[in-house]
Amino acid sequence: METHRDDTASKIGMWLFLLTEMLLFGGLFIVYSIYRYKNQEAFHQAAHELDVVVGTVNTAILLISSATVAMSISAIQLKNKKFALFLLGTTIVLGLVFLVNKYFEWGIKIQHHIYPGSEVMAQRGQGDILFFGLYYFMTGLHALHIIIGLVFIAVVFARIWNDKISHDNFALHENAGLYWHLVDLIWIFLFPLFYLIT
Amino acid sequence: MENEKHHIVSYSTYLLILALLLVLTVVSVAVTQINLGTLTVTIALFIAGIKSALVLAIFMHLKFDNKMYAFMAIGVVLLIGIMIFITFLDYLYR
Amino acid sequence: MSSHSSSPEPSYIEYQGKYKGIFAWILSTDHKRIGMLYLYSIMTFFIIGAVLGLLMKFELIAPGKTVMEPQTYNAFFTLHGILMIFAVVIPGLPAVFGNFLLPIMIGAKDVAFPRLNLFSWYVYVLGIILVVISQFAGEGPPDTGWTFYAPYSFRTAGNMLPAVLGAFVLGFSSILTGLNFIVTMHRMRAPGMGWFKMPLFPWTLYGTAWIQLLATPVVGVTLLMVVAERTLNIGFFDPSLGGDPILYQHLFWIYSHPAVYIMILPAMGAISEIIPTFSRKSIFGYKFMVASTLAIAFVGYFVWGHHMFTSGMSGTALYTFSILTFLVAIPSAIKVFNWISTMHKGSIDMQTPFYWAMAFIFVFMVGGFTGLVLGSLAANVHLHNTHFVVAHFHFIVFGGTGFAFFAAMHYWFPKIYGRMYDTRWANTGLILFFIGFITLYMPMFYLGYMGMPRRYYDYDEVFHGGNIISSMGAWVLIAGVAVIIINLFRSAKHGPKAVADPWGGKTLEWTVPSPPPVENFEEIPTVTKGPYDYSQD
Amino acid sequence: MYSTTGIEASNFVSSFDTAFFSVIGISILLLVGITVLMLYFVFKYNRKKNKVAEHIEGNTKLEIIWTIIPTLLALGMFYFGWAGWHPMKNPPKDGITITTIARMWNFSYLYENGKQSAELVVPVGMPVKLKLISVDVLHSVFIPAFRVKEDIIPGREKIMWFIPQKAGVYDLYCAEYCGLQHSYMSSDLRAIPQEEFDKWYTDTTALASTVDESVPGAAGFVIMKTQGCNACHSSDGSKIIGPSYLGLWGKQHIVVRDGQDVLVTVDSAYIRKSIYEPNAEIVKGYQKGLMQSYDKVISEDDISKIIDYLKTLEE
Ligand code: HEA
Ligand code: HEA
Ligand code: HEC
Ligand code: CUA
Ligand SMILES: [Cu+2]
Repeated sequence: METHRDDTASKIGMWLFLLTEMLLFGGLFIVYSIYRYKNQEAFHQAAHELDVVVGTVNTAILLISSATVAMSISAIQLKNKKFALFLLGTTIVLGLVFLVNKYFEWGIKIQHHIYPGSEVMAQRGQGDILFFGLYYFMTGLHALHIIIGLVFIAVVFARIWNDKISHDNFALHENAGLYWHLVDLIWIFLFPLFYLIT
Repeated sequence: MENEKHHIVSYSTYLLILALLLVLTVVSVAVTQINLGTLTVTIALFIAGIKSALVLAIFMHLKFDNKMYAFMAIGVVLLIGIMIFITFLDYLYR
Repeated sequence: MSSHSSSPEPSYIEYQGKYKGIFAWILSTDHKRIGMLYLYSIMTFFIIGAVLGLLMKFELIAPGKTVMEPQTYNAFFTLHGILMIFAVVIPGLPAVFGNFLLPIMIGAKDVAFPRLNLFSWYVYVLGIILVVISQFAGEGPPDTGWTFYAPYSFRTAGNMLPAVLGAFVLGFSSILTGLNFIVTMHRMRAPGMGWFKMPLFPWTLYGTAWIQLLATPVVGVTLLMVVAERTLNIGFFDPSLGGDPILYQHLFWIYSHPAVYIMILPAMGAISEIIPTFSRKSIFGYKFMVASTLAIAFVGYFVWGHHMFTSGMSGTALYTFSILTFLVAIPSAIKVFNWISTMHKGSIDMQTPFYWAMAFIFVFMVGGFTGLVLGSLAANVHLHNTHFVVAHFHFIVFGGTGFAFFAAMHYWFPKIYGRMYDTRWANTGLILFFIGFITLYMPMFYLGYMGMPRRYYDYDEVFHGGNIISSMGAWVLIAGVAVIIINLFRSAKHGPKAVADPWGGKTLEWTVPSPPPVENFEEIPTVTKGPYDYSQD
Repeated sequence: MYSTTGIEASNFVSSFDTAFFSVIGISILLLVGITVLMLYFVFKYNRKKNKVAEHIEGNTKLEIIWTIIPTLLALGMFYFGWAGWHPMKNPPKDGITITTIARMWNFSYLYENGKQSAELVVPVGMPVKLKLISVDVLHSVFIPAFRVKEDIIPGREKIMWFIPQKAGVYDLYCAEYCGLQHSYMSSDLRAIPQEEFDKWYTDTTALASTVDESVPGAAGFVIMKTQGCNACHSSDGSKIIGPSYLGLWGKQHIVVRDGQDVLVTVDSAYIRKSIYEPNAEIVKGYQKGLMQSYDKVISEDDISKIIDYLKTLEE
């Protein structure tokens, strides 16, 4: 069967997929908003325990990485392969740095026995249990998306390297970018909801 | 089936938006460090709203693409909004 | 429209590709073969689910223990519900007839992403495998009912994880199918086929696809939370850890109410194809049919709370949901009226699919009206979680979607297999089926009204009479199903050859040979007329 | 007992009937009307009689009519449902309050004066408020004859109310699926005249007097029956959900305490702990979280009676 390329179709497809992702997190935002409403004080206090500096740094990292992906698409359109590769490489590095930060952030919390099911948690209020439960679940799911996004971008990187993606055939690149921006978008909301509602 | 025309966004636009986003991040951190009571959350979410609008419009090209995409994205945001609203009808009035 | 009655191209059935034997099917990206894969898998699970239903009816025929232990009964209705909902009626019409017919009906050679389409089927199979594992591995089958209500689903020893993950994976498959269909309809309609020249079945698939896309992720993440809660002790919905079990119900029904419209919309679409064809008449009020489809899809998102009227929501939420529930019935009303009006002044050819469509309209109304009863606050308080609800949803899920599935099966059978079935047997099957169906489920309304709770293994003597009648209905129903399935099965191999357009249908699928060639169309047709244009006849 | 004649069993019966029969009535009319119309069309416009179909595309006026009329009907149906339900949400100030404790798989009722009962005894003509408490999972109080139902949510207190209007014995079911014995989770509701109720209510000796103190363990047996222990524990050695009582006393077996296997001997201290803190030590091979604490429900005194009973089951 002859296959013809339909970039618009794959872009619509990607967008539809992003919509489902939005609803996936949308469900979590419902849970978050209800529990925050029911446990305002506890959420307020618990948020103090998260490190705003790490959060802010991670936000900045994601924003920059988002910009570099976006620019890499312009670069490929302008036939500047090297620059595109450089920008994508930067994105990947930044994404990894984000994950490393996350790893340490979680690590410290877990060292302090702040994780679901721990003794320390059991002694604290129910609001705290919910806050940290949501914290781990939502940032964890987000981190999973970062990992998927990184793999996706790595594939694009390789394909640009091999000239499979070029200025007239960059739908995949664009889609990877869209995915990465969505991950960023979600973080834009997670950040204030967990770190800033002090 | 024609494919849409591609708009090439200049690097400087992206950098400008990035700068704006970073500034907004700093602003939201700064604002929430002062205690404004319940207003804090509202402000933080408002700024997050602006940031996400920027990402959607420029980084994700909604501004330049076929309006259908913007329509879908806004529709979904509204849908989630209505869902949260209806769920709150339960919790607010219990 | 171009029409070739005989084509040199091999049909999709005979086509010899790279692979041989079964691999020619399970590795094929042809939307028609994928549709058939779904058909056979779904029929298998339908039969398994139906046998479970039958066994439950044996248990319920008398109070006390009849044939099984309570644990078995609880596991049975759980598996019955999971299979019937997630593996049969949700994929049902979209995955079988949608896959097979959508591209042909809009004049395309395939769906937008054929490989993704095949992948969806594998995801579906994976989901089923997980559900099957949940039955045999570990601590024994899950026993929570298909709703997995918290906090019982955290307490039970039953093997919840694979079952919940299975439901999650099945949802993922459903999302991918929906995504594929939307893109297909946006990008691949034949030249000249504007949105309002698209037949109604694709339209309903469009509405369905949006629900699949936007509602399924919510239940997905909810099920993930259940998994996290069971494995990691996060207290999302466990009251002893501060969680709120009602919130679980909210999230579950945010998906599962729209899901019931995933089941019924394509069913309505199929009926909307059948009635004009056999009435030789354009569908009455095409645009209103389209609008009501979209209205159901949209309003359907906001009525989920009617499953929770007694759970202790706030009064405000209760009557908001009640009023919205009544409003969502209006578009269904419009559809019924339009179907009936289509028959008015038609030239009605009484063939098997048309009989099925009539039966559908009747049972759908019974199911729909009893839905209204349940939507009424005061009535729901008494009837909630009784067999009245069980009767309502069997009438509308089995009666609605199930009848439409069989209607579609009899309508498109000649197209799919290129052969005709035996009409006499088909009609006999329908009559048995209908009688059995009514005898099986009607008494349940009465039982529920009398106060027999659902998911009851055992019951008081007062409910005995109704249950006997109901159980006997199931036997007649089996006879009907058996006649129908055996007839179709035999005819697929031995029936007389069918022509391209045996019913005089006007939509594009009738312009291609039966069974359709691999590429569907030799050349993509250019559409100039509306989908049900009988004005030339 | 279920009856629709004469005086209605509770104050909610008539509002249910209004809501139910208004919807059912309209529905049956429409159902019959539409079905007959369909059959008539099918008959009248059969291909055999009507060779050529008329070309009709639709009719906007008709569409509007059959959008508006059902909308009005539907809003009417909503109204009756709402009107019947509204009072259920607003319990009156007076009347008696009975704490209803639901657990897997029985109900027990605690009266304001401390009286405990396994059946729900209520006075006719007086508003009865049930304070609903669940100690484990979701349950639901369903009294078909009264047309009332309310789910019981662990971790939350809820109130449901009704006025019994006719003396009699009615069924009370659990209507929210709660596991293995869900269908056996029911109790009797006895509505009795006020005077009779007062007598019953003030008589706190009722339980003890029915027990023959001379039979060893009889009191313990009655307590356990009232508390519904038998839903999970058998006395004949078979495993239901919890271990059987048969041969339990004095036995040595392994329990899991803080994730470690420990060998314990079943003595009074152990039994006491099993009842007050069931999840501290889990008998190996059984599920955690099913049995809930009976702290403050069963007194120390009663526990010793239970132990007396268990002693009778030594092998
Ligand atoms: C195909 C699936 C399907 C469909 C289409 C529907 C359609 C409807 N359902 Fe149903 N429902 C289920 C599947 C479905 N349902 C299932 C599976 C459950 C149980 C889940 C569980 O707990 O396990 C359930 C449960 C359920 C409940 C909860 C019961 C309870 O647990 O207490 C309610 C309550 O409001 C309800 C209402 C409705 C209504 C109002 C409609 C309406 O959309 C119906 C609209 C149709 C008509 C009204 C008929 C046609 C109209 C006319 C001929 C015109 C005249 C109309 C008017 C005057 C308005 N349903
Ligand atoms: C599509 C959906 C669907 C279908 C078709 C059915 C079909 C049937 N169901 Fe249903 N049922 C559900 C969906 C469905 N069910 C759901 C969602 C629940 C809720 C679960 C829960 O509470 O969690 C439920 C619950 C449910 C209960 C309630 C359990 C309880 O609450 O206590 C009962 C009890 O009678 C029941 C019975 C039946 C019966 C007898 C059939 C029968 O009608 C089946 C009829 C068909 C046959 C009998 C055919 C058998 C065919 C053969 C043997 C074929 C021969 C084949 C060849 C020759 C190839 N079901
Ligand atoms: C919902 C079911 C349930 C109910 C009701 C219940 N139990 Fe249990 N019981 C269990 C389970 C499960 C275990 C085993 C796990 C454990 O040790 O906690 C258990 C363990 C026990 C043990 C320890 C048994 C042993 O073998 O060591 C005793 C004693 C006991 N229950 C007494 C009671 C009494 C007395 C009551 C009523 C007042 C009661 N139970 C009600 C489920 C229940
Ligand atoms: Cu308690 Cu069902
Ligand atoms: Cu519903």
